[in-house]
Amino acid sequence: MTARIGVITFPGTLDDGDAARAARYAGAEAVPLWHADADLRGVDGVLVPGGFSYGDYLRAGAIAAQAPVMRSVIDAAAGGLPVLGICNGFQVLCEAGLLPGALTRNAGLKFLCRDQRLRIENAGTVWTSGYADGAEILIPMKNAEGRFVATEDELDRIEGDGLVVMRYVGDGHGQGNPNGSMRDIAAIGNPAGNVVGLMPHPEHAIDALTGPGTDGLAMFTAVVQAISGPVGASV
Amino acid sequence: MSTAQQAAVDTVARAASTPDQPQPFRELGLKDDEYQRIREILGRRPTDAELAMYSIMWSEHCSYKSSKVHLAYFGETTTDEMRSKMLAGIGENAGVVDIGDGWAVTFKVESHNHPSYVEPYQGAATGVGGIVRDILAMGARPVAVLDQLRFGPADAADSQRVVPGVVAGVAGYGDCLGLPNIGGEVEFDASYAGNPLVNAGSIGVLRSADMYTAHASGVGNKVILYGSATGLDGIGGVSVLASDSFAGDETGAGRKKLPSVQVGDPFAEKVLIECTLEVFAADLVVGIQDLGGAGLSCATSELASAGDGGMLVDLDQVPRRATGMTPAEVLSSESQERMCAVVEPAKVDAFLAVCAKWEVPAAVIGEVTDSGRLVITSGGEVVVDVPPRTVAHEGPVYHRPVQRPEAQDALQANTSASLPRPSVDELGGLITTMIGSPNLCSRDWVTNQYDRYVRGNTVLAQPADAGMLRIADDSVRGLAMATDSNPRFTALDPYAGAQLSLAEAYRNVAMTGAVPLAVTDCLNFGSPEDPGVMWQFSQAVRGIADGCRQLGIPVTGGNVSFYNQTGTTAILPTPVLGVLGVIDDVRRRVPAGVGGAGDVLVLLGETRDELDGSEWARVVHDHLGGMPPQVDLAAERRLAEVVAAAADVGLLTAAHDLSGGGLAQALVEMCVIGARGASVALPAGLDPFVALYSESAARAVVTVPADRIDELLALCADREQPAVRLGTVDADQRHGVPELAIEGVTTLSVADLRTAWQATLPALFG
Amino acid sequence: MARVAVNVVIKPEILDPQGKAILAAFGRTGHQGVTSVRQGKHFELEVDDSVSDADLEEIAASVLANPVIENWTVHRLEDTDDEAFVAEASSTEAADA
Amino acid sequence: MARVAVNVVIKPEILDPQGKAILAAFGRTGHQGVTSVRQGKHFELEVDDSVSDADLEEIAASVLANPVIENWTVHRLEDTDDEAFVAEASSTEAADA
Ligand SMILES: Nc1ncnc2c1ncn2[C@@H]1O[C@H](COP(=O)(O)OP(=O)(O)O)[C@@H](O)[C@H]1O
Ligand SMILES: [Mg+2]
Repeated sequence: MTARIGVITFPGTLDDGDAARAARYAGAEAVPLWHADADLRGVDGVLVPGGFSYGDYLRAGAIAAQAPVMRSVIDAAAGGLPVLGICNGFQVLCEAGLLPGALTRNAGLKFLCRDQRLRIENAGTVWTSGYADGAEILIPMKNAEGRFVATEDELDRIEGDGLVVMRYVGDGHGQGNPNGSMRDIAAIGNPAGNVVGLMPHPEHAIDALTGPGTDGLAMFTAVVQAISGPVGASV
Repeated sequence: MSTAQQAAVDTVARAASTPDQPQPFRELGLKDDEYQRIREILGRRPTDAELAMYSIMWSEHCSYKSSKVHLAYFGETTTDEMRSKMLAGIGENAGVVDIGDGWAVTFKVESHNHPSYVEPYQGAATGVGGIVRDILAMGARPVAVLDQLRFGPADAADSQRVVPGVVAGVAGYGDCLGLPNIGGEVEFDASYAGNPLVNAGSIGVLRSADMYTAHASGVGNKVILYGSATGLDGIGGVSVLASDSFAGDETGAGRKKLPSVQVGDPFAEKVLIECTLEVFAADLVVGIQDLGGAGLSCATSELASAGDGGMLVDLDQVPRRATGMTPAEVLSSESQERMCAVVEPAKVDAFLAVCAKWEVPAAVIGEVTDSGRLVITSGGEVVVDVPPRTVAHEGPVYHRPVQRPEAQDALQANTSASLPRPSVDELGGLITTMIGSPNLCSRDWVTNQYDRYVRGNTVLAQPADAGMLRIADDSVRGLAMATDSNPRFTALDPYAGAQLSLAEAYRNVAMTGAVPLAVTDCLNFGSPEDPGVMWQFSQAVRGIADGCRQLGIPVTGGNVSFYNQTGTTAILPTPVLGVLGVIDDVRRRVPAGVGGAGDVLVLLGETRDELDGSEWARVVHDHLGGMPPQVDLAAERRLAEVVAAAADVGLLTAAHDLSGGGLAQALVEMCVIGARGASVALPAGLDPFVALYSESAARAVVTVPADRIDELLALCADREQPAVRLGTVDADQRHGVPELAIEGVTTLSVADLRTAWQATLPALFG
Repeated sequence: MARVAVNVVIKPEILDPQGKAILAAFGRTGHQGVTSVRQGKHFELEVDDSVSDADLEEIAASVLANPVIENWTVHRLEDTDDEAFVAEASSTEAADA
Repeated sequence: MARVAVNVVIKPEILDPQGKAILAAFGRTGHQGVTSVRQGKHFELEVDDSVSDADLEEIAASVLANPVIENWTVHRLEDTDDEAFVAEASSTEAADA
């Protein structure tokens, strides 16, 4: 069975084509989902892609979080559907209450596009099971509001529950924590491990022709394997 | 609307019956004879609305009245062979070229200089928005943006306001639109202090059969205005019509101070793009025009005059976000993110349904007629009744005086020969100083604010000689584009300087392995009323046109920006040249960073003692004088062909052209980008300083795997391409770190070079 | 019809880089007397009479602010309220600048 | 020491894309009674007693607002002012949400 991965488009979504391409590279069928339509079309997993939904004018992801399709995603996520929010998608998942914390203006106050080194902190989620704990990967990041914040108590709880999925690492020019994210957090998940949000863009690191490498592809193959069973995926 | 306002609307009937009513045409920028011509065309005085339309459309910006007679030379020098790949050329919203396999590319660069000084963020943002709509109006999906920025001295106080604002504006709009930024320029020079240049470019891709043009054909077809609502923004000068005696009420007087700044809404433009591409795909459109500088005045008159010649428009149908707007204001509003489409009646509902899906406001505002007149009503009365061609295409044409400035001889005589040159011992320090200077340092403080990955087709972007895109997911065909201008060389000799700018963009495209195909330009100059500026302009146009003919690539479009001056001091003449290239297989692209360990570095081209107008003269001596480097377009062509041929057979692991800062700059950049060291010996028989800092054109450094060096040298010999071995990319690190070692001159650590190169702009701008 | 102002500010324990940058700018431009700056958002709504105070609170909490990181106040403006400002510059001098 | 609020809003004749997008969102989420939204900036400053009203006006015009496209108001806050806002959520219920 070919895995069917839904890719949501809100007005202002930008990386939906890229997310769909990554799903295809991983052997899945990419199924377009429209913000105004609550029907998830029976997909096996959902990608909430990057971009500037509704211009991010109020707060990044805030208006999109109220869309009909998100009502369905919230319900399905509770039932275990794999959901990955990338960049703006991460912001949408936080605004929708699927993930704790919030994403705020970068400490440098600028949009920042660069290739970013990350460490896998939790390879136990459905989206990161293709990596080893502690593995380092290089994928692009590009955002203006990527600074993960939460209250100290909340952060302690997030850490205690093992919800930190990736952290920013590296030192020297252009590496390390890019935006003042608290505790260097780049990605978090829910306790069940089916919902993950991350600021950098694994879908832009699936082909060395158009990205800094192929380190991001494993996120998509992992979920395809989880859906199709261990031998199901064929690229 | 109050009765007082209604009474104030100036109708055609009223104009006919009040022929002697004084009109503020001078305040609107029209000359006495231009106003007389309008009266002759109409056989009466114009209404307020007509006066507004003519004054905007006959402005320098819209009518090209000072440049037209010179730009005609582009047409005269374009041969049929050059034209063979051109699907649309000068006169359309943007040029379109056929790139094979049924694909076409449209590309253009435009200026948004003056608004960006007043409000840097919004000026730059709306500049990006405007050029992207031009590309969209050709039927293309916009796929990339580029930006060419010129500012006053980097350390000037006002640069703290202008530079971060402009860069954030380009970023804010382009990033939110989801278009990768794949290239551009940043330059600092005192001449731009009160008049920064913000040029923005965009590229679009389409199937060649799907091209659209701006024309209103098919009597009875509907005219639909869609996108953002129309407001009072950007109507600057026209508000004079609403003032004092002319509109006769107090609200009018209050509006005199309307700022001519617009706020961009990139989200609205993003949905406008998707909506427009969807109506194209469903074949719902006959003709289309974006709304840019002159708003509805431009869109209606251009659509009508390029079609069946007549159009009827009802301004009451125009969606608005301000109350009490006069017809003149509605017609001249520069509200952003709007488009105008001509649609067959049977397809109107389908068109509006697509707009509704994207939540884009849309309204049928009129229809195509065969009356030969553009008739516009408001409140049921006719406020405009004109032959549309007289508005859109038959504006005034000036033959402005052209005079080589008297100071030109003295400028050229003041060569760099008398400037003290560094000793060999000083060259190591000079390299570090030069790479950290504002005009040679890394641009990543700027380019890191731009998304270069979105859409997933970016094959090359900063730092690269040219940006490169795969044209579609399922294709390996690609396009490349670079833009360049050398204002200093252009000041020394406008004809040669413009050609050197063209040659640099051409060379940059060629370095990536792409084949240069077509050209666009954005000509930024001072006041056309200054005969010296007009001389620079006419020389530059001739240089570009003659140069394009020699290179065999046509100019497909462009933009002219005059009046770039502070007080009476003009900017350096700044012709920005954009060259588009194609590559059959993007997997054979050539990057700029040095290739693998052990690869051989080769210098291609001839180095002469050419330092007038160079970066060295600027950085070390703050000097500008003499003659620019020799132009040799045959040599440029040969170099491009050699690189393309070598890339084609996979010989090259890197290529980087030599331009500002010469060989020294190129070697540093190649090592830093490639994160490797190199051991180099400067060519024998050349003074080391000249070898490192001359800016002779038609040169490049390439790297080749050691086992294929003979192949490359043979290829060069075949084509009589001068080539000399410079050295090798280091396999072992001498002192445990990568180093750039220049024999007999200096050894510098690549990490230190990187720091010196990258620290400058962050230190200045945070 | 009523006019309503909603001010939203980031919670005090969370870093406000914009406020920090402005404070630094004040330092550079010689405005020494400013000792703290926080930047938030200011909304001006027009609502019809069907909208109750409870509705406004709900609108602020569910749309205009993110309760995870922000605090807010809701404030109905009198027509004559001198804090009302939408249309007027604070001084003519400024409006002409 | 005094606390000062500065509200900056885009001039009424100039497009406010943010307000536009929020108003549209209200329409979709069933908040029908809202008829207009403008989004601006809200600054809260602490200034020492050397800072006069004229200084505040100058600060607002030169740093906090761009007079070309924005209007603003400056407003000194009493310590007990019930518009004070930084530290307190408007209601505990909301703060917990
Ligand atoms: N304003 C800009 N916007 C986007 N890219 C830019 C800008 N300025 C410079 N770049 C990019 O930075 C790199 C270095 O620029 P530059 O040194 O001017 O290149 P070159 O000398 O080859 O013309 C190139 O990839 C160029 O396209
Ligand atoms: Mg180059």
